[in-house]
Amino acid sequence: MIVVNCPHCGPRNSSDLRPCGEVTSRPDPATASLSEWRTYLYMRENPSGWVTEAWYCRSGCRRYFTIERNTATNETRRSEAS
Amino acid sequence: MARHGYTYSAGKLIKHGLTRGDWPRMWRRPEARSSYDVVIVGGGLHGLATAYYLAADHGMTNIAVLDKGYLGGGGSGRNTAIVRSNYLTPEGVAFYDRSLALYNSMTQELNLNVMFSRRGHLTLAHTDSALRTMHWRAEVNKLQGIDSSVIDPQEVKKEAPSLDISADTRYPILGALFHPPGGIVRHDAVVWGYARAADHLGVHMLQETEVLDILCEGGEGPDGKGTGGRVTGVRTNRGDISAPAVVNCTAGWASLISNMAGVPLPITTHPLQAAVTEPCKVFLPTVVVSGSLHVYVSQTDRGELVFGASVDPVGTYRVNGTLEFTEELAGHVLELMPGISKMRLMRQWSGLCDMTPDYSPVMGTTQVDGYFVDVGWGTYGFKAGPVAGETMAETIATGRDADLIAPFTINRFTEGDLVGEKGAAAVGH
Amino acid sequence: MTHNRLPVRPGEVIDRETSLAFTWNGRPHTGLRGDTIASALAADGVEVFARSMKYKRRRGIMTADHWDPNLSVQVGDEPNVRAGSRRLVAGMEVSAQNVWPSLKFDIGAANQLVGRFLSPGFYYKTFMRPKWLWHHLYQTILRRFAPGGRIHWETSTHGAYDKRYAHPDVLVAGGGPAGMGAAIAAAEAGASVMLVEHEPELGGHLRWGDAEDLTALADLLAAVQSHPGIEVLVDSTVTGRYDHNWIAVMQRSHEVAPERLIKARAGSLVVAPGLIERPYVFAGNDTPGVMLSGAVRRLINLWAVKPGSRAVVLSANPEGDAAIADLEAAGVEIVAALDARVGEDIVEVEGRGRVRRAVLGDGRTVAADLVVLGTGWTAPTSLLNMAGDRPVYDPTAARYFPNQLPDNVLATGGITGNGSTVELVAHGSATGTLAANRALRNRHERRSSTARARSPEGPMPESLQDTRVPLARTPHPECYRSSSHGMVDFSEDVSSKDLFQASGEGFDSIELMKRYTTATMGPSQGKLETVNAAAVLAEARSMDMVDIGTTVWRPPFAPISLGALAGRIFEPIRRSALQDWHEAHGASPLLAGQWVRPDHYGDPVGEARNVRENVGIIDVTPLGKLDLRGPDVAKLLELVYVNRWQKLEIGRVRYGTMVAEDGVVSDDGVTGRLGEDHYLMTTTSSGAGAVWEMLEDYLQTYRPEWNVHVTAVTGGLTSINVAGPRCRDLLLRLVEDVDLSPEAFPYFHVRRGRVAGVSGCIIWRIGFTGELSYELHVPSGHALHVWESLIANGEDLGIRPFGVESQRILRLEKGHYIVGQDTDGLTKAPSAGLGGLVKLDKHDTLGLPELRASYARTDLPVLVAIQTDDPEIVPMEADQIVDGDSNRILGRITSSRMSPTLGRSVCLGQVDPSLAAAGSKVTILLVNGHRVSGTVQEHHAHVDPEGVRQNA
Amino acid sequence: MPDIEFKSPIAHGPVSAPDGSVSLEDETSTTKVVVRAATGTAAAADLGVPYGQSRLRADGTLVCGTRPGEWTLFAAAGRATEVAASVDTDGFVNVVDVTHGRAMMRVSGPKATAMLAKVCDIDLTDDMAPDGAVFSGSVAKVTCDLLRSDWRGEVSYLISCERSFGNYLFATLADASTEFGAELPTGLDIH
Ligand SMILES: Cc1cc2nc3c(=O)[nH]c(=O)nc-3n(C[C@H](O)[C@H](O)[C@H](O)COP(=O)(O)OP(=O)(O)OC[C@H]3O[C@@H](n4cnc5c(N)ncnc54)[C@H](O)[C@@H]3O)c2cc1C
Ligand SMILES: NC(=O)c1ccc[n+]([C@@H]2O[C@H](COP(=O)([O-])OP(=O)(O)OC[C@H]3O[C@@H](n4cnc5c(N)ncnc54)[C@H](O)[C@@H]3O)[C@@H](O)[C@H]2O)c1
Ligand SMILES: Cc1cc2nc3c(=O)[nH]c(=O)nc-3n(C[C@H](O)[C@H](O)[C@H](O)COP(=O)(O)O)c2cc1C
Ligand SMILES: [Zn+2]
Repeated sequence: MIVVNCPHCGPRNSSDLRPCGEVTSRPDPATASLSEWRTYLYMRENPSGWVTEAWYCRSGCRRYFTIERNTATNETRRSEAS
Repeated sequence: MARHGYTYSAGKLIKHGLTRGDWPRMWRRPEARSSYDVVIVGGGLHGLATAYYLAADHGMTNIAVLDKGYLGGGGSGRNTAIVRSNYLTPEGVAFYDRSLALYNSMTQELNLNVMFSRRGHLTLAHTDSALRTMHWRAEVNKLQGIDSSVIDPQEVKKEAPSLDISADTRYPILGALFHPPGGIVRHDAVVWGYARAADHLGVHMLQETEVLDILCEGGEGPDGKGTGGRVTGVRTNRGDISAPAVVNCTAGWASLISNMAGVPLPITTHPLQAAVTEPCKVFLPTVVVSGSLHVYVSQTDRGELVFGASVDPVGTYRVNGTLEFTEELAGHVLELMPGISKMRLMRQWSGLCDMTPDYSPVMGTTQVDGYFVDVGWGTYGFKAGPVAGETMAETIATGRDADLIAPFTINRFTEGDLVGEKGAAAVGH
Repeated sequence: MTHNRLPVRPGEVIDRETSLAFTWNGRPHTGLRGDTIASALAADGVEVFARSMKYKRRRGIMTADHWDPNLSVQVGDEPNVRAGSRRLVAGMEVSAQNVWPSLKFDIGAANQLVGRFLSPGFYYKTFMRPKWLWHHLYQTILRRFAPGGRIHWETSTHGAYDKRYAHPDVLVAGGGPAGMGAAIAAAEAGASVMLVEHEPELGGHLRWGDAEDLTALADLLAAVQSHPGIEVLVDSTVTGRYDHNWIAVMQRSHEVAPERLIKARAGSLVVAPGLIERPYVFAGNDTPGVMLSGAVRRLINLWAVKPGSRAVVLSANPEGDAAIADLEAAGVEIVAALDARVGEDIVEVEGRGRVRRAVLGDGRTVAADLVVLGTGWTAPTSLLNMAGDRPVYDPTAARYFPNQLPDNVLATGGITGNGSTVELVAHGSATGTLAANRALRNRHERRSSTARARSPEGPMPESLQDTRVPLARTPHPECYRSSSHGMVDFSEDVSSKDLFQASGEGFDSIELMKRYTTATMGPSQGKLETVNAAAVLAEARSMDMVDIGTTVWRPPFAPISLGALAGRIFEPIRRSALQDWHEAHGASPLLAGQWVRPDHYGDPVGEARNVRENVGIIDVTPLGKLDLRGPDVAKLLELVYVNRWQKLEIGRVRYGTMVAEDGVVSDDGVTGRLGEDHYLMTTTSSGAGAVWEMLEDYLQTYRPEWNVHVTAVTGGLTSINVAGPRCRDLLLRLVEDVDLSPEAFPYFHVRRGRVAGVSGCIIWRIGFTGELSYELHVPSGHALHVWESLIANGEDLGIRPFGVESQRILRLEKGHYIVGQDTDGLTKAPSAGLGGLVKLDKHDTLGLPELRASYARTDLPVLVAIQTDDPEIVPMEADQIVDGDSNRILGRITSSRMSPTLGRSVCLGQVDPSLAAAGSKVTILLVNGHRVSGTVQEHHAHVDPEGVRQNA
Repeated sequence: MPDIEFKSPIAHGPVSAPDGSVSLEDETSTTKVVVRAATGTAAAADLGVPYGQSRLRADGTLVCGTRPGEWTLFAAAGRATEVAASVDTDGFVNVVDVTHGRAMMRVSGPKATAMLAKVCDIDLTDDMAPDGAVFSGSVAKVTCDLLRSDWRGEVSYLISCERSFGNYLFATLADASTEFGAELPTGLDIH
C-alpha cells in the first residue's frame, strides 16, 4: 500500500484514491483524426522510471491531481492540484 | 532427427541411480556470436518456444535468445500455470485451442514431463449476469468443438467438494462454467523443455544478457528508428549483436524494448500477484476461478494451494507485492471455502503483466522491418506460449503474419477493431 | 513420565505448579505451563516427531524454535502447527503429520531404499509413456505424497479473526537486547514506539543466556515496561515490510482472536531480528539427536529439558562454546568437543530413530546420542530485502550483511555485527535515536501538509547524522559442508548431492537450482537452508559465494493463516429506506452490486401483469442520482451524452446515452431540469459511482472554467416508480400541489410537489415499463410514509408492489435495452440502435472521433427485437444466433422472457447487420442443441410500439 | 409536516460498553446542509473555516470544512431551512440539504479511537486529528466524513456516510466495539 500525497489532504493510503494512469494530452475531439485520437486512447509511454500520473482522491477530497512517481521504486514526489 | 537432447525415461533413471553417473546438461552456457539470423529478446516461455519452433519447424538455427536474468525468470516462472481454451470469441477459442493441443503432446514431443494435469477448470458465477456470460462462453465454445458447459451448484460441489454452495452467502455460487480439458501444467518444466530442445537444435541461450537498445536504420524517428525503419541488431550489456530480425518477447518489459525500436505499444505494465500456502493433504481436485471475487486457486501435487488474483490497480515495475493482495485474496478464498481458514500463507510474489485495452495480445510484424512483437500477454500468456511460439516462428520465417494471429496485430489499435475478449474480462487467466 | 526434566533453571519459563494434559498420537502426556509442544514431548522422552517429505526419514528436534523444519504437527483441526514455538494448552490433541499408517512404521519409508532413483527432478524425466497412464495413475500416486497436515474443510469455520491499523513513529522488529535498546531510545526521543517480538517473551538470546545475561535482561525489561511511549507486542511477528513502510504485524494469542493482523504505517522501521543459527551439512545430519547449539540451550535453559546424555559438540563460535557449558551444567556428558576454528570436523552420524555414533574428522568414531552444532549464522535479512536491500556476503564473518537501506529502515543488533550485550544495546540505542529523529521529521512534515492536523510546534527537527559505530564483524569459519553429503533443505528433503547434480544439469544459477530441486521452497522458506544452498552451489561451480547470490526472501516472514489475513470480512451492503418493508412483505432478496433489493414478492409474472392491468409500485432507489447545479450544467450534459441538451426547458426530462471516449456505450439514464441552473441526473445503478467520477474529472481537468456543482443524492432520495393504467388515479389521491392531468403534466416532464404530505418530492413522468407511470423521488427519511400511503390508498385500485424481475419482463416487452446486458464491452452507439439520437455535428462530445468512425461503418452488429416463430420457446439469454445449420455465429440473444402480456416469448438480440432488417429470419441455437427459427421485429418494443400507454 | 416521522436507516438503539469505554449512537436526524462556494464569495468568507477544520457558530451550527470549497453544516434536527437560509448565496454558491442523504453516528469514549483503528486506516493520534479535525476516509470500506468533536470532555467522533450504508456501518462499528466490552443489541446482524 503506497502512500500518495494528495495536495489537499496530505499523505493518504493509495486505497483511498483511484489511479488514473500516466497523464496524456487529449487532442481536440472536434478536429482530431481517428489515428491521433486512438494514439491518445491507447498508446502509452509506460516507462520504468519517473512518470507524471493522475490520481483521484476518491475517499478524501474528491479532487483530481497529478504526482510524479518512479515506477521502478514507487517513490513519489511533487504533487499538483489540477 | 530427435527434437530434444538425451532421451529421458524410467530406464535412464534406474541406470543413473545405479551407476550414480552424472546427467548431461540440459543446455549450455555458450559464448555469444557477433551476429545471428534472429535475436529473440526475452528468455521466457514465449521467446524459447519461438526459438524452438523456428529451429524445429523452419530449420533456422542461428538464433540467440537473450535474457537479462535467468531462463523463465519473468512471468513464465511466476504464473499460476492455468491452461484452458474456453474463451469468448471465435478468434480466441481457435488460438487457445491450438495451444492446448500443443500442451497435450508436449511431454512426448519435448521428452520432458511437463505434468499437464487435465483436472478440469471451474469458473464460478455469483450473479445472474455472470451466469449469462458463462452461458455465452459455453455456447461459443460448443460451436467451436470445445468441451465447456454451464453446471449447477450441486454439480459444482461434486467437482470441488470444499466449495460452499449454500444460497445465503454474500457471493452465492449460482453455477459455473465447467471446462474439463483445462488444468495446470508445471510451468517451469515447460520453459526447461523448450530450452533443452532449442539448445539441442543449436539455439544459443544467453542468460544475464540485457538488451539496452535496438539498433535500426532508415526509420522516421531519431537514430533511424520508428515507422519505415529496419532493424540491424541489438546493444547489450555484453556488447552489440547484429541481426536482421529482432523479436520482442519481454512481456512486462515489452514497452521498454519496443520504445527502443520507436514502436509505441498500447500497453501498461501492472504487477499480478500470486501466493502459495503451506502444503496440506490434497483436497481440491480442480482449478477454481471466481471472476467477481478475483480468485484463482488450484492445489499442486505437492499439496500447496496456489492462488492468483487480478492485476494490481497501480501500474509499476516493482514486483515486491502488497499486503492488500493477500488480505483480499484470503477474504475471498474464505468466502468460497470457509473451512480452510487455518491454512497458512507461506509465500507471496508477483510478476509483471503487459496489459492491453482489449485483453488480447499484440503479435506479428510492425511498422519497423525485421522488428516483431509477441507481447501484450497480460495475465493469460502462459497457456498461449506454445501456439504463440509456433505462429511467431511462422511469421518470422515467412515475413507474413500467420493466419491465427491476424486478429492480434498492432494495426487493430489504429485501424481496425479491438478483440472482443474484453467482454469476458472478468476472467483473466 | 517427565524423565528428561532438569531441576530448576534460573531463566526457565515453565510454571512447575501447573501441569497440562494433552495427547500425542492419541496417547496421554503432560507438560507444564510455559512449555512448547516440543519441549513437553521432549521432557516426556519423545525423540521422533515427524517423517520427512520425500524419503520419510525419522526427524527430531533440530532448532527447537519456530523455524524447526522437523516439528510441524497437527493440532486438532489445525495443520502444520510449529511444535517448536506453539505454547502447550491443556487438552491439545497433537499428532504427527505426513505418516502412514503411523509415525513408528511408515510404509513410505520404502522410498529410502529407492532414494538413489529419486534424484532432483526425477518426475520430469519419467512417467511419460504410455501417455494415458500419466493422467490416470502417475498423477494420482504423486498427489498422495503431498506432505503437510490435514485441513478439515468440512467442519472448520472462519473463526473470530480480527485486524487493526497502527501509526507508530518507530516500529521495532525484534525484542532482543538491540531491539529493546532501540525501543527505549526512540521512546526517550519522543517517538511513539511499537516493539514487536516473535517469541512469547522479550529478551532475545539473553533469555537462554548466563546469569549476567539474565540481569541485563531484567534491567532492559524494567526500562521498556516503565516507558508509556512503548507498546509491546510479544508472541507477534513482523511478517512483512511493504512500500512506504507499510508493515504487517501478526499478533498471536490476543484475547479477541487467535491471530490478529496489525497494519502499521511506521515512520521508521528498526530491524533487529538477531541471527538464525544454520545447520551444517554432513551425512546423517537430519538424524534425531542432531541439534543446533541454540536448540540445546533453549531446551535446557527455558524449559529445563535435558536434550541427551552423551554429546558430541562441534563449535565454531562462542555460542557453541556456551552450549558446552550449558550441557555440562545439565549433566550431559561431553564425549567430544570439536573446535571448527582449528579445523576439527564431523563427517557422519549414524543411527535411525536416534543418533548412535558420530564419525569425526580425525577418523574416530564415538558413541553418542546427541550431536550439537554451533557452526554459524544466517542473517534473517528478509525484512531488509523487502525494503529493497540486497545484502552482501562477507567471507570473513561467513554471513550476509545489510547493504543499502532506505532512510526509513534501519538495522541493528546481530544482523549488523557482533558485540557484547552492552555493545548491542548501545548500537540499538543509537539506532533508536536515529530512527526516532527521522520519524519525527516525517511526522512534522505530515502535520504541516495535512489539512486536519494540528500544525507542528516549532521548526522541523534537525536531521541527525548517522554516526553509529558499526558492530564488529567477528571472524567466523566458513562452515557449510563437511567431506560428506547431507541434507540442505530438511523440509524438502534436498541434499547437497542433489544440488551438485542440478548444477551439473545446467541449473547452475541459484534461482534455477531452487526451482529444479525445490530447495528453500518449503515452509521454512530458506531460513535454515539458503546459505548452505548457496555455499554448495559455489562449491559445485568453484565460484565465490559473493558471486552466487541468494534466492529472494519474500513475505510473509512467518506463515500467516488465511483467517487472520481475511480478518473480519467487510462487505458493505446498501439498503433503501424501504428495504425493511420489502423484507416484511415477503420480498425475495436480490444482491445487485452492493444493494440488496426485492427481486419479486413471490409472483413476478402476476406482479408484472398487475402493472399492465392496474397499478404497481417498485422501489428503484439504487438508480444513481446526481444533483447538478450551476450555469454550465447544459454544457456538461452535452459533453457526456451523445444527444443535445442545450435547449432542455425547465420542467422537462430527457433520455440520454453516454458513450466513453472509445465510442463504447457506457451508461444511460434520464436527466430533468428542475430550475434555471438546477438539474437532476439519473444513471444506472451500477454506473452511478463511475459517472460521478467522470463528471468530476471533466469539470476539474477538462473544463475547469465551467461552474457546476455535483452532489450525489442517490440514497437521500428514495425513488418509487408508480406504474400502470390506474397510477394517475392513485396519485391524484396523494399529490397535493401538482396538476397531474395529461395536458398539464405530459410524458417526459418533471414537477416538484407534496406527496402524501411530504414536501420536496420530485415527480417525473417516465418509466421503464412502457406504462403510464410516474417516478417519485422522496426525501428518504419520509419515504416509508409515502410508500405505505401509496399501498393504503391504492388498495381498491389493485395496487401491488413489484420487484426487479417483473421490471425486467416489462421493460423487455417494451424493448428498452439495459447497458451491460444488451450491450457489451465493445458495443458502439449505432449497434445499440441509438440512430437518430446521436448528433455527430456536436463539437463537445468526447466520444466524437470514435462516434463518427462507428457511424461510418456498416459491419457492426445491431441490436434488434426478435420473436421465436414458435411462441412457446423461450431462448436462454446468450443463446447464439447461427448461420443456418453451420456453426458460424451471427449474433446472440441478449434478453429473453415469456411475455405475460402477449402470451409469447420476446427477445432482444445483437445480430450481424445482414440480419438487422425487420422480417429477417434468424436461427437460434438452443442449449439443448436444437435450432429454432425466429423473426426480427420492426420495433424494439414488442408491446405498444406507438407508446399509447405511456403517453396516456 | 411535523406529524411525519423522520426515519433513520439505522435500525438499532445505542450501543455501549458497561464501563463507558466506548459508545455508539445514531444521530442521523441531525440537520446536515452542504454548501459549495467558490473562493471569493461572501459565503466562503462567512463560513470561515478552511478544509479540514471546524468551528461552532454562534447560532449553534457546527461548520465543517469537509472538502476544498465545500462545507457541511450540522445543526439540531429540523433546522434545515433555517440553516440553508443563513448562507449568503451571492456568486457561485450552492446549498443542498443532505439531511436525508446521510446517516450519522457518534462514537465516543476513551476507547473510541482504538475502536476506530480497527476499521479506519487514518492516523487518529491527537497531532494528526485533534478535536475539531474534519476528514474523509474509508471506514469498514464505506467512504465517510468524520469529525473529531469531543463531547462532555470525552473523545468523540461524528461519522456520516451515504444513507443506504448507515445500517451496515452502525452494525459494523458495534461489532468492532465488542472488543471493548460493548454489548450488541439483540437482532443486530453485521450484514
Ligand atoms: C502471478 C501471475 C500469474 C499468471 N497466471 C497465468 C495463468 O494461470 N495462465 C496463463 O496463461 N498466464 C498466466 N500469467 C501470465 C503469463 O505468466 C505470462 O503472460 C507469460 O509468462 C509471458 O511469457 P513471456 O515468455 O512472454 O514473458 P516472460 O516469461 O515474462 O519473459 C520475459 C523475459 O524477458 C526478459 N527481459 C526483459 N527485458 C529484457 C531486456 N532488456 N533484455 C533481455 N531480456 C529482457 C525478462 O528477464 C524475462 O525473462 C500469469 C502471470 C503472473 C505474473
Ligand atoms: N541468536 C542467538 O542464539 C544468539 C545467542 C547469543 C548471542 N547472540 C548474539 O547476539 C546478537 C544478537 O542480538 P540481537 O539483539 O540482535 O538479537 P537477538 O537474537 O537477541 O533477538 C532478536 C529477537 O528478534 C526476534 N525476531 C526476529 N525476527 C522477528 C520478526 N520479524 N518479528 C518479530 N520478532 C522477530 C527474535 O525472536 C529474537 O527474540 C548477535 O551478535 C549474536 O551473535 C545470538
Ligand atoms: C505455480 C507455482 C508454485 C509455487 N510454489 C512454491 C512453493 O511451493 N514454495 C515456494 O517457496 N515458492 C513457490 N513458488 C514461488 C517461487 O518461490 C517464487 O516466489 C516465484 O517463482 C517468483 O520468484 P521470486 O520470488 O524469486 O521473484 C511457486 C511459484 C509458482 C509459479
Ligand atoms: Zn485529497
